[in-house]
Amino acid sequence: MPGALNRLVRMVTFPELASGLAVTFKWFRKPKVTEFYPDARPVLPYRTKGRLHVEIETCISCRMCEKACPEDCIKVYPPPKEVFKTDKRPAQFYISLEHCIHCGMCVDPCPTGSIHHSMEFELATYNKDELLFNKETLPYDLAIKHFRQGLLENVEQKSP
Amino acid sequence: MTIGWILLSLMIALCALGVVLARSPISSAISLLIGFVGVAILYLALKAEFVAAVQILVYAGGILVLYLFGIMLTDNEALRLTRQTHLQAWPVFVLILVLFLAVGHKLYHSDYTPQQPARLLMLTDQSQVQALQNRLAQEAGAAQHATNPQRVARVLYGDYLYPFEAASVLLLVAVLGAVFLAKKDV
Amino acid sequence: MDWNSPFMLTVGLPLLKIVILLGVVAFCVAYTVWLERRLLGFFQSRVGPNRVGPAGLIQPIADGLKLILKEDIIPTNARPFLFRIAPIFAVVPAFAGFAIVAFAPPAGPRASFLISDANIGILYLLAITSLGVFGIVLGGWASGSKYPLFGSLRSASQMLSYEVPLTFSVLSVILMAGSFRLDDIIQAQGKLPFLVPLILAFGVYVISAVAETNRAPFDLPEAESELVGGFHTEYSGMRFAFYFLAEYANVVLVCCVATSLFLGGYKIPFLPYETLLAAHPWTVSLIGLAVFAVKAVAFLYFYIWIRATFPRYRYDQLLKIGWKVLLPISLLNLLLVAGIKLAMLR
Amino acid sequence: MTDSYPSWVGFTKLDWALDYCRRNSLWPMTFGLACCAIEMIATSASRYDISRFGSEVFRPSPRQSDVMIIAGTVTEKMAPLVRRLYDQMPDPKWVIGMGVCTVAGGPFDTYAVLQGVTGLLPVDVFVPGCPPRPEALLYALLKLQDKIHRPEVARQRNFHGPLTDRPTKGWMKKGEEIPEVVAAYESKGHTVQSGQLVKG
Repeated sequence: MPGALNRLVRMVTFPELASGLAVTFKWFRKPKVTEFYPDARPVLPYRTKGRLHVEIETCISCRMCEKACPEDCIKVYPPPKEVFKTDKRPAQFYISLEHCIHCGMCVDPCPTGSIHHSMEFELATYNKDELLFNKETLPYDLAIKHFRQGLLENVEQKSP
Repeated sequence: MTIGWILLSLMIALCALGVVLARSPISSAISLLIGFVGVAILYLALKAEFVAAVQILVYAGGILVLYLFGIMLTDNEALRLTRQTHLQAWPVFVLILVLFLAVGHKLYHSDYTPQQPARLLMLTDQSQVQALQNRLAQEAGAAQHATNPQRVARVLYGDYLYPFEAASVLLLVAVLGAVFLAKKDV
Repeated sequence: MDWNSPFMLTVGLPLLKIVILLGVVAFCVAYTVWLERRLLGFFQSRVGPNRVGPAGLIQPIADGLKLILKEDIIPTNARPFLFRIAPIFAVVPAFAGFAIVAFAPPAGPRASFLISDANIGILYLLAITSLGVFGIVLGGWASGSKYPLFGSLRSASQMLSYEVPLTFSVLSVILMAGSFRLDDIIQAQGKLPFLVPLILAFGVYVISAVAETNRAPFDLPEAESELVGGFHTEYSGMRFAFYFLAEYANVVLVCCVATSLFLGGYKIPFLPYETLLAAHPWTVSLIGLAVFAVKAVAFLYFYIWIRATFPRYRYDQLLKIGWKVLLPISLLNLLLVAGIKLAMLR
Repeated sequence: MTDSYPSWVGFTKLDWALDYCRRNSLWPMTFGLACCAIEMIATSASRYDISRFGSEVFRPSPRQSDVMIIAGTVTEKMAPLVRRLYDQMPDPKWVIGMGVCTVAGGPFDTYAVLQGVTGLLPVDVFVPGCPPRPEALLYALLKLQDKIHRPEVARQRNFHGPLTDRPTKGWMKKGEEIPEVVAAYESKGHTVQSGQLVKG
């Protein structure tokens, strides 16, 4: 009999619906989780794989990144042999964001650490051509590199 | 007011014609809808607001939607390809015309006034008629302040209680019959 | 201008009121959309539109203007005439229903806050809102495409099914108040809103009103996962805006009617409005308007809360709830109310 | 003419107001083709919340949408349908190509995948990435809004410059130091001068 009564009360009062409403109301009252992107800078993880940055000054034109790239989006033109003996910087360096899938395979083989990911994600363009970067148009930011190096130092310090 | 009445009646008549003569069933339904609304306005003009509201609620909002259902679920292409004639319409039109003329003639030459309930016409004894007329006059006086739905209720559940109940029983039987017919295995 | 001339009394004043009411209702409907989007955002732990104007207040205007400026496509398979007029069939009943809603106590003999004091008010409302289904059915059929057709068929059968319990729950209110006039019904709730004695009818009303306006969790007609957009799949631009407007106007209407029927309208319980009204007519009227607005917005909040909480029902479940649960409950409630009323008369 | 009015009277063109409405009411199509669609869904969810820009009204029907976000790989088989959906959208309409697949085929250099949708549709904004972050999509949406409001920005070549009419406060500029990093360096006795690490 109490079971039947209980069932009747449940049939009339709909406790399930009430608990559902309570859950949504709880979230209504809680602070929101939204990030205000254009107004506030998003807090990105340390290892965000943003646009590739290349430090042309330290690059030695070894073409390891070009070989590692699964998408063939990197093209390195080493300088002429006579120049290469003294100055190993590439004559031309292309990165095509049209193809880059931000996999990071080019970063690991680089012997000088010249190519690395940045935190830059604002890459949208009106024009497809603007996604091809060369030596002149390839912007890079040393601070980010240092930031990442600092991070690596930290990691090395932590792991014995 | 008369001009308005004539226009409204014309509209209703045209819509009724449209229902019968339209080739596309959906046009028929639309003109039926407009006809229903016109009839409702006519009721409103006669100060029968309750009947007007019920007319819209039941006929336009309920039954006509079911008609539309039927029309939409039928194969429209096949319907459009079927050759349609309105030959049947002519004998029906003649019949309706004859009926209309006969009823009109009878009404025109009778002393029937719409204020009297039908029961009054069935009585033969003059004293009974007088008593009933007195009672009706009293009720009319009382009903002067009553609202329209109340007056309808008084007629429906007073004077015409038995026909009303009989009609509801009939409808119930019809509903049961429809359920019985529609059910695949009883 | 002579406000007492018969022309002004019979034509001018009602026309003025109608124009004002249409403007106000259109404004309210636009900001109902804004409110819904903001509140849904809050329920989902986000913020909702907040960048277009202060707190996103220009958002509905931007949406409306954009929709009006969009290209108006009439599909090849559509029936052009019906396709064009169908949204009008949806919008007109939604707005016409506001004619009998009493928003506030009258501040004077000619300063009442309702357009028509018809003595069949509620019946008129039920009749007019039952016409709204034509806009949906005809629009879906005239589109000449299968998804709108299915959406409109679903919508029509859903609206027909839920009109019955809705009417029965409203009938119990009429029985309690003893009148079809909305103002009488509000007057009858001077001491106690009908929400308390007619809680069952209120429940039935809320559920069937949600279903009548095709809103979640009963938004079967526009179930995106099954039918692309329901009956308005093929509509674009201004005609779609009309459907949008009609849907939200219906929501606002349902809120206003629920406020009048169950929440006591512009009345605060135990506040002697009549004596106060005689002393300060305009102040009391405006307070009544504010009370009405607060109650209506509270009901709207509940409406949106429901939408933010419950998932969509399956179609057979929907019809089962309508015919097998709500209809018996509302009938039982009606019989109960009638019995109590009869016992009180004796 | 402007001198004869008080300063609070603003002058504008009707076009400006209408474009303002258009750009702030970009309803996208519910339309995802591959993995980028997941990021698109994340963009509309609580954390990134595309609704702040008035774009959360994802319309299931092309007739009611303004912008088509091609989110993912367009295969040869799907291409005609994408084009058809685009054709069914009413003018004015825009397209955001999301992910490298829509730019140039992405990692799928095969016979079955369209190598970029530029031949299929006029794309307004490209978003490289595989898939792009939700913020990247939001940035693309803002760029599209810029384009709607000021079409001339689309004609000039700007390499990922800041948005033209939106203040981006708190953004890192080129060569600017990140305070935490500088602090970390300084704690080790180094200094940072104009982006260069100077060992101390």
